[in-house]
Amino acid sequence: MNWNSDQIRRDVRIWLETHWDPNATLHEWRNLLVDSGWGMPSWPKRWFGMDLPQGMLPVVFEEFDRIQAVGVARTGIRLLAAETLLVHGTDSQRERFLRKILTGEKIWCQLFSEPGSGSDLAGVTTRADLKDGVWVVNGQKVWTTSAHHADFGLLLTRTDWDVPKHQGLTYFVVDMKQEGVEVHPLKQMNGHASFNQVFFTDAVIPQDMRVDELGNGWQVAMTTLMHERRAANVLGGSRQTRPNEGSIYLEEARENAILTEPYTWYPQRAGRVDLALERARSTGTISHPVVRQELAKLLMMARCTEWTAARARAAQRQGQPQGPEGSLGKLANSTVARQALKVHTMTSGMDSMLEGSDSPMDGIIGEILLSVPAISIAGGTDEIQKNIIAERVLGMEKEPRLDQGPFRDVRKN
Amino acid sequence: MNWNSDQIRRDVRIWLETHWDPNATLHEWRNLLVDSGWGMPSWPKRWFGMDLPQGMLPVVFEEFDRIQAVGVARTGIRLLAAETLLVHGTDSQRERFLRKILTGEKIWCQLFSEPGSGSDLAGVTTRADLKDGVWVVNGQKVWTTSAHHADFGLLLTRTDWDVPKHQGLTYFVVDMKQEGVEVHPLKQMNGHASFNQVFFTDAVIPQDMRVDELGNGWQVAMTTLMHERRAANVLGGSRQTRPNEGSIYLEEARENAILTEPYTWYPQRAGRVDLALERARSTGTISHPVVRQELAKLLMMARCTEWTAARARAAQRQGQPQGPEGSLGKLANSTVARQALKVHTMTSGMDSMLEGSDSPMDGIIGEILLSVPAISIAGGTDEIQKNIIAERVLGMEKEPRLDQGPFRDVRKN
Amino acid sequence: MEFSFSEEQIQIRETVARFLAERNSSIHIRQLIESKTGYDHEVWTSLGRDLGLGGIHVPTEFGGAGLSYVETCLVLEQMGYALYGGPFFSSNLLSVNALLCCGTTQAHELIPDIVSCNQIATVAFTGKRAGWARLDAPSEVNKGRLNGEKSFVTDGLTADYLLVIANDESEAGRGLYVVDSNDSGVNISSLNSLDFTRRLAHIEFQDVPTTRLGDFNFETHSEFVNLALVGLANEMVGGAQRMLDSAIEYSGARVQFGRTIGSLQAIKHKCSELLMDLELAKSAAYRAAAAMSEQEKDRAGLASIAKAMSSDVFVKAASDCIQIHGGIGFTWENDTHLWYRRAKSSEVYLGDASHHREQYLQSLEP
Amino acid sequence: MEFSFSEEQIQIRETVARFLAERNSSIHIRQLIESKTGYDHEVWTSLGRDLGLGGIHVPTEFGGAGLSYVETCLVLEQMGYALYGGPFFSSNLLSVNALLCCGTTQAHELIPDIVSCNQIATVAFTGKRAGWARLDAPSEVNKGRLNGEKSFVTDGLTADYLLVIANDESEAGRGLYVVDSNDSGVNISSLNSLDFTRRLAHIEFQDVPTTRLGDFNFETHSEFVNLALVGLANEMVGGAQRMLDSAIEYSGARVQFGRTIGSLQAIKHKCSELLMDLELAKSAAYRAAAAMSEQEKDRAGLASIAKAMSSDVFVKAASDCIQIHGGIGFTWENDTHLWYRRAKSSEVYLGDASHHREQYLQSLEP
Repeated sequence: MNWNSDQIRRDVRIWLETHWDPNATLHEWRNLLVDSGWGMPSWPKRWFGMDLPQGMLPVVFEEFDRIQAVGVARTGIRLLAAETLLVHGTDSQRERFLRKILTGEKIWCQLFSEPGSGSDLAGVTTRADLKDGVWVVNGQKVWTTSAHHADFGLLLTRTDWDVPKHQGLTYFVVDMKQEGVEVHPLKQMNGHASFNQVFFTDAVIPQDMRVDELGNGWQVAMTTLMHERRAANVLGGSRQTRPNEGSIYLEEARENAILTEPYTWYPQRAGRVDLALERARSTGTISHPVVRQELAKLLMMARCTEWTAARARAAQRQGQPQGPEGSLGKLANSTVARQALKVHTMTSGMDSMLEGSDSPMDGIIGEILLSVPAISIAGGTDEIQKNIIAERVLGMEKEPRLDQGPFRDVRKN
Repeated sequence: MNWNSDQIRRDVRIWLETHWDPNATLHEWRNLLVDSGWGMPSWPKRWFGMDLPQGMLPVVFEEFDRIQAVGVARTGIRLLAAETLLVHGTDSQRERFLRKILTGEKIWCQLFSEPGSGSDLAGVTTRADLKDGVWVVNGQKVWTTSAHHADFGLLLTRTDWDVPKHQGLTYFVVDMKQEGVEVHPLKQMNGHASFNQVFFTDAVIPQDMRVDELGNGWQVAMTTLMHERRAANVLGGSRQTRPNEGSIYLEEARENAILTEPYTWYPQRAGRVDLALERARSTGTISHPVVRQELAKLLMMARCTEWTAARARAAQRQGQPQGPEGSLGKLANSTVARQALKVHTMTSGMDSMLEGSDSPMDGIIGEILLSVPAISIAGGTDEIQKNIIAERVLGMEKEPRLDQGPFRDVRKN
Repeated sequence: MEFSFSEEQIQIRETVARFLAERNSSIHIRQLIESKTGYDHEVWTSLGRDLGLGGIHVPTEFGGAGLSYVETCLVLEQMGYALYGGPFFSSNLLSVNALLCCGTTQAHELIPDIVSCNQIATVAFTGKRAGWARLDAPSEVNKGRLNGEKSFVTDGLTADYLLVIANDESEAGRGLYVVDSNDSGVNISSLNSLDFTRRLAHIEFQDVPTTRLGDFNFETHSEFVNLALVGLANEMVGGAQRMLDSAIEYSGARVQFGRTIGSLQAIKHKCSELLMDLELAKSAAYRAAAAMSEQEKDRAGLASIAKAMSSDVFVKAASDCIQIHGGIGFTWENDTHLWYRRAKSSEVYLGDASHHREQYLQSLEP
Repeated sequence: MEFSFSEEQIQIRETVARFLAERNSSIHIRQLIESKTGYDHEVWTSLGRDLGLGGIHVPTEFGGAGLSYVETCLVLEQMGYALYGGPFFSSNLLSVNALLCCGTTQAHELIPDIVSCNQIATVAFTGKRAGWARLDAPSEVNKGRLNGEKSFVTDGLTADYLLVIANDESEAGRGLYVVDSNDSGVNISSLNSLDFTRRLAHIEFQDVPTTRLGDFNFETHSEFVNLALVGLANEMVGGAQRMLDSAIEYSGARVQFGRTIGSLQAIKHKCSELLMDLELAKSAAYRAAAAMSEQEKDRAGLASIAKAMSSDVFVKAASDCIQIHGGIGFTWENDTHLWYRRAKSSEVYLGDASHHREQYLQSLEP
């Protein structure tokens, strides 16, 4: 069928004008929204959506922003969970989880990485064994965000050790509020504790919480990660600051605060290019030609990186699928951040011997020095990105694989 | 037995005083020298030597230098040939070749590398087949220095295709002055033609010109290369300029001229660090802080590289064997040369758009720009050096090999 | 601005690419290197006439195609890819830009013959040695007579006439002057250029009769230089792309130790890093092209970004390409050095990366 | 000079290495980080007394071991390797150097107590913020009273007394002054230092009674700074070596995709390049140590080489070590960041690499 954006704009506007109330409770409003289908218009009608094509979403969001209407809950990884269940879940799983994901009543976390399998995600060794009709889980996950808040987790486990590693994995929804699940904070070198380690000791999962077929875990995980990449490229949405008239905004702010707290240092991790020129001016180091060179390199790289991202987005708008080019951007961001680290060190001079309150800009500089090293590791190391670029973008020959055959026999940590 | 350096100094001095004649012909003198054993004192008595330990050689050379006496012929790869034959040759081969190597009457070349086997030397495919009692050679060699002057060549061939690649090689001495051997110059991007391509078409080698056993070619080649590395680290010897009284010096100069000609651009290949500071001064670019930074980086790196080499030599003097550390020095030289290229480009500005007579310093600058790219390739690429350092110095795990099993079945170009 | 090219633009690019692949192969380039003029007149004229590129960004009133500088830069990118060496850069780009910039009344007489490739012009604006940027390149006009010298003049030997930026000692000040190359007072000597495909000349003027075409004040001059920088930058990213393609192709074919060298991480990561640098430089070159055609306020800074990024990436790409080829990459027979020579030459032409990094920072000063 | 160490020197190095491996393990370091003083008094005193390092390069007449600065630097290299954080650097190195440099008549009273680790001294010579090199750090003496401030004073909080480089407004000029840390006019505030193992203080002096120990003119000051730079450089290459060792060890144990990550060229080549940089920096550090002990004419330049090379390599080594460890390398529990903090801090202490590159070039001027 053919979509008419004006029609859609009219419809959503009318609906909002009749229903939006900044003083409703978040719970009331979001349930209303979810039932209306305007919360997730691109989703199927049957599951709180309107079957709208992605291309029409901007129209809807514009209308929401116009009157500052609050949308469905988006923070954390809840939407990755929802999208994954939409593709791979059973109807009863969708019945049970989707609404409360969108209303924000339930918090989710992702349990993929393990101490022993970082770059090599398919090497997970957390095991799930079927005993007396339930799945019993043992093992350890790491780099989990908000696990201590989470009600449910997306869990990747190994259920078969006698097949090649990608084939022996199964994907579950696990109830985080149970005895067998222990959550410990994981502190980083910059002093923040944005992640958790999660220990499973005979944790229990009912059979109907298995997502997709036995041994299909890798495919399901790929769906989750694809949406994660996509989300990383979009962002925005509920980012803009809102006026504070209306109790619902306070509720929403509280909700966001909890789940965005772990990310406060991410801008520092990216090098804070935005501060570089001003720092050079305020420290007077802008008069040093050598500092000027490094600063110019940084600013040029940063602008070129933005333009390159814009080119990629434009290409997608023209219908080209978002492919491994994402790795190029990630690699560029690492390079920019490292150069920013260099420049901030130069402009701060001996002040970069300090951190916390004594460090310039109320500690921001110190936090940059201690956070940038993460950018070339988190979400796939630079080395992994370079492999992806070489093999998938440039089409260079793959490395010989040494991890084939039954997983049981593959060399491990 | 115990050696007395004063005794040796006396002996060689007496012998030189009685025999040295700057107006003898090079041929007369060198034959005298060879018979005396003072030409190659560390060689066995039976083969023109005196069985002196390496440690005593400086004493002898000092005496030669003192009265400016000409030594045995050292240019080119002749001595590698001699050392190889001393270890692996037959007596009749030594009889036939050693003397005329030392007297300089015969010129030698090394025929190892091939278009298809550069880094992977053991992958040579030039074949030698035994037909009617002689070895018939077909194939192509490359990067051969002085092949067009050479009387004989050290030839690495494949004689067995059904064993692993290192085991199917055999080493020969080949007569270069025969029909089946065609020599073409190989021109480099800097305009010089310092090397040759050598084509073998049914070239013939008598059986008694095989060096060491059938299938032992790799070990023999290693001996040659070991001496090549050692020579590269020593050099000097016949390098110093001599006064021109005495006809023998002219003869020697002519001899050297022929074989050192291909190497005139090697200093430019190394980046001519010696010119950098003076160029910055004469062009006035030394007043640019950015040029000063790059220049300082260069000079620092260069000095540190020298000191590091000195540390390695000192370690050897203390009895530690010269090992793969050579690769560190080679890698450092590449880094220095690349930085020198950068600095010379900066200091020359738009003048680096020129070469030949219009290029600064009578073309030296242009030749640097066009020669430096060779330093990270010739004699083993930087990538190969890094592998050697990682695996042999740092003891990191070797890469999985994909070239095992019968050479016939190994993937090739 | 939209960060993508239109159907039409992509078509122009592909037409030029196909044309040059066929008519400017490396075999052909090597023949031209040995030739007297150094370029193929037919190829140039059919680029200019048949493909209609002779005045691609020239207003139709002067016989041009009336397209923007974006299309021009797309064409230059392909010329860089193919290492095209004809007078397009000197005549159809630099000369046209100079004439359009100074807005001479004689545009109608001069531009059409350039557009139609009936005449070759070039601009003599760079002085001797490093200090290229000197506006005071010592060329002075007095009572219609030109004295002085210019250097690094592209195609100076093949041009029918010269457009000289010189200073009139009278209050007229700096202007653009036209000079007949064949005048007895014009002494043109060829320079031994590193880049075989872009010949340079040193030119001395002794009391040469000349006509002033128009003023060429500081603003005009920087606009002219910025156009040149951005054109050059796009040409350079094209050259860098060729080097990357060549490295990938060779590393996929070259087998050592029983595997293609392209399957080794050392080579893979070198190529991945190069692709990243190249994409960044391309973005800068495209962005600057748009800025020039839109006359954006900060175009000078964007031109410097484009030149700095492309200078670094082209040299890196050419050097890496040699390295990845190994020994063969250092030989004369291998084509890589032809691009390496262009890369090293373009790196410093009109200022190297460090110069333009400084320029860029100055452009940010309030 | 001979580019190798004697049996005795190698033995000293190994003794210190063994001692620190045992007494300064990272578990111990982490305990000290939480402690009040930040160092283990026993470890320090037995370094100074039992191992006799308290005055390793101090003339025997002052109770020292009378060895050269080369041995001192070998010790510092091992302290860097082990990330030793006691007062050795401030007291047994900087303070001893300051006292020896200015050749005070009170050397006999002061030095022996430092050598025997009965007293902790430190030198307050750096000013606030970037401009560390300022000889005019604003500390002035007038009629035996000190006013002003110093910053980035190592171990400023634990020192028993301070050696302050200050200027006497009378013609006496710049000199070395001794100040009692406990004087009411001395206001010492702890700085929140990035490097947990080297605590820094900011110190303000208000009308503090002080004694002038001796002159500290330009030559004296640069000799003192050069000694500090060279000591620091040797400490830094030690730290870099530890980072390389740690990276190699981890990459040999860590298995991904069925192979150790150390078998991947990406990791191998990173480590090979690091080893090369490290060997070059070590050569510079050793060479400079010899130059200082031999009072060679160009030692200032050599000190700058040592600091520039070691600054770059230590930061690179620590960063690469984090990268090679992957996610775990960014955690608090992993020890790498302890060295990374030292690396970043030492990188800029007494001038960063670019500063010393400029210094070196100036030292070459005729």
